[in-house]
Amino acid sequence: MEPLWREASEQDGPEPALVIDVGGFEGPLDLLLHLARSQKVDLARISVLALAEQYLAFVDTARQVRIELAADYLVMAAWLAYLKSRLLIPQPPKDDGPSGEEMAATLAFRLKRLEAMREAATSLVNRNRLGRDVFARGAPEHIGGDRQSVFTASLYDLLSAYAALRQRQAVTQVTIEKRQVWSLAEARDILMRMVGEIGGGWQALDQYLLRYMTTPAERATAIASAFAASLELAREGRIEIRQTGAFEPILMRRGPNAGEGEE
Amino acid sequence: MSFPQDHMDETLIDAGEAAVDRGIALEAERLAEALIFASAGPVSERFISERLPAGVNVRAVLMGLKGFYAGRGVNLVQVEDHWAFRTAADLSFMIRTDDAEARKLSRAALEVLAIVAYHQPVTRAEIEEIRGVQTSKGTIDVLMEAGWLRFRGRRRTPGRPVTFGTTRDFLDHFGLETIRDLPGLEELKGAGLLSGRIPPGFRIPLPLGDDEPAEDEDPITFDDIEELGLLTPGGQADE
Amino acid sequence: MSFPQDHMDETLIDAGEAAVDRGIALEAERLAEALIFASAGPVSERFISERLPAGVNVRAVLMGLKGFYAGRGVNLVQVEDHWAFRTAADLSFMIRTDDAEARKLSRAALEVLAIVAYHQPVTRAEIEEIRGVQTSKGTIDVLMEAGWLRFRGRRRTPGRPVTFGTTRDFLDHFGLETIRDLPGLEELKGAGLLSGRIPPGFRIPLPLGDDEPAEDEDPITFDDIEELGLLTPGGQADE
Repeated sequence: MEPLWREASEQDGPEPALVIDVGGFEGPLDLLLHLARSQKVDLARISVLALAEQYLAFVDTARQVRIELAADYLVMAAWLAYLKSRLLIPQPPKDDGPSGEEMAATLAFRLKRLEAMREAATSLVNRNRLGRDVFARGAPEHIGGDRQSVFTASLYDLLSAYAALRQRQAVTQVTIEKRQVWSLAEARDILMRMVGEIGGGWQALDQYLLRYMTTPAERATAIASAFAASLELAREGRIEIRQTGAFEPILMRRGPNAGEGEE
Repeated sequence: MSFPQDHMDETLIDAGEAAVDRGIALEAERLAEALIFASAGPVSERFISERLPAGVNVRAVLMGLKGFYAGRGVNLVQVEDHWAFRTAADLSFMIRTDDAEARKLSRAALEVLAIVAYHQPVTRAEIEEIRGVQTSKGTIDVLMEAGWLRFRGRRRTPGRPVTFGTTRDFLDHFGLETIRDLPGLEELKGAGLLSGRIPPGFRIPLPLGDDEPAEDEDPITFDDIEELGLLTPGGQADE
Repeated sequence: MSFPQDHMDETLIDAGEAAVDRGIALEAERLAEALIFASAGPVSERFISERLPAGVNVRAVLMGLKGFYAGRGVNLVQVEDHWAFRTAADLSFMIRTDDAEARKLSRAALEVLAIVAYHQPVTRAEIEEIRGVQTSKGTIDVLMEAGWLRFRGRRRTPGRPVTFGTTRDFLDHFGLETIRDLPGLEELKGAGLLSGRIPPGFRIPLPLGDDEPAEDEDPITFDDIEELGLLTPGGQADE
């Protein structure tokens, strides 16, 4: 079996570090496939238990020598550890989690599917390819009267032009982007509009606010302003608010004075 | 004008008097031939039919041409409903030049390309589920830039994720008439390997001791796939 | 491919047995045909003869091919000692000699088109604000002529500026079913088109389709077009 990792030739910090040869593996499934192949049996006859143990041993070793593994690898390790326990320990009758067999089948299926896709990729690149094995007319002439557009542009051209433009502008004019702080007035306005939609039923505040909060960065300021605004609106009788316990969602509904003009 | 008459077929024309119609059919064939020959890229059947005399069965003309060129150094090939002339594949090694090297793809890009080709329409999340790893930036990008992948539409599920598919250029490049001609497609489908769900009855023996023989009645085994010719020796995914 | 020296066609080779082997003649023809077809320019007789098996009479092969193509839609023509395929003279009306070849859209035009696609309905002032540069009228005109942009309506703001939108042809050309199939922020990121640090608050708008008139927009009328002097020669302001 090839070495699964190599030692970093240089240590650039005070901590001794090992570097996984990430270039060698395309994620945990790829590593598992590699391990499975090293069992020298086909995937249908593979011992999933042995495979899980091998993988876990790999992760343990990596940790002992303080290799930082990508999260994908650790998630797989946790899943395999669970699979292992399912395979080894008889399940209690009322257990409705997946059985060890089901989990093992899932893993085998994913490995087979990945392997099949790799084989498919191989047969694809080995086909006779245009520009390498077969050739188009080297000196095309132009056909007149083509009703299709006089311009050539692909969706990719369009999208990459747009993405590049927006990115360029985002860097140079960050200030022009939408304001990131909600004013109290803005929050009031939004809440009042929401009250129109709520009707009489209790609704969680957050549910509505989320419609206006598309980025995590805005969330805090939106919640703060909206909360302050909702207290103000409750005092004016435009809405009623309720919370069943600390940290529970804040519920609100239309208040007795909801219909009063706002402007 | 001299034409080899033997490959012409009565079916080229829908109806009419033999002599006149034969003349029309020959003219139609010459026109179609010239139109496709002039273009480096595949030409649509519709484009051709708009330029043929009314009443000519364009499909029959093209099939006739395809047969006529079948044994020659230049072949008429079909890519979906488009047609192109391409040099014959068996002459590859005689024509190949050093600068005519086909685009080299990374292993990751190749895998993504195959997954999209066989599973399309497919979302990015599904590609990642199959590969078991996040798709690095630049992988899909490279394939789209090559003109082989495209945004196909949106899945009608929550979040309406964008789906990817392959392009006609992809088919043209890999010498496929349609996506159904992908190598091993039917076998993979039959083995349940192109669906997100584990096929019913997909079980593997769980020999807790390593040396237990596999059960014979497994519906799908690796051997099956091998037998069906889906696996090339060595199992290498990259070139 | 091997060309056994002992079966050769008399007319194609300088010397050999009398036994006619059409196979060899055909192979030489096929190769010459493919070489000339794939070449960007006329191919010299010498270049071809270097690739044919020793002893094959290249001139005879080429004359044979010339005769074969004489009545077809494509002819093999000789320019001094170079050879090339050309559309038959009587069909050359189909081939354009002017420079009306499909052109690549300019960067500016691509940007404007993309902005309209995503931000529609959008005014010219808004396009300029997003691009950060003035947009020449010519750019929008070019896109309108291409049939990809159209006047959509008029904004209910002072000056009632005209708003732009994309057309059905636009969707067809770019392979979109609806304008809402355009990828969003996450998908552009996922495809590697947006990269690096994306500032908070950065948004990719969800385009408004035709069936969703914007609140602050009036549909455009023929009078508007006349009043604004927007009539294009064909008199078609809409699809």
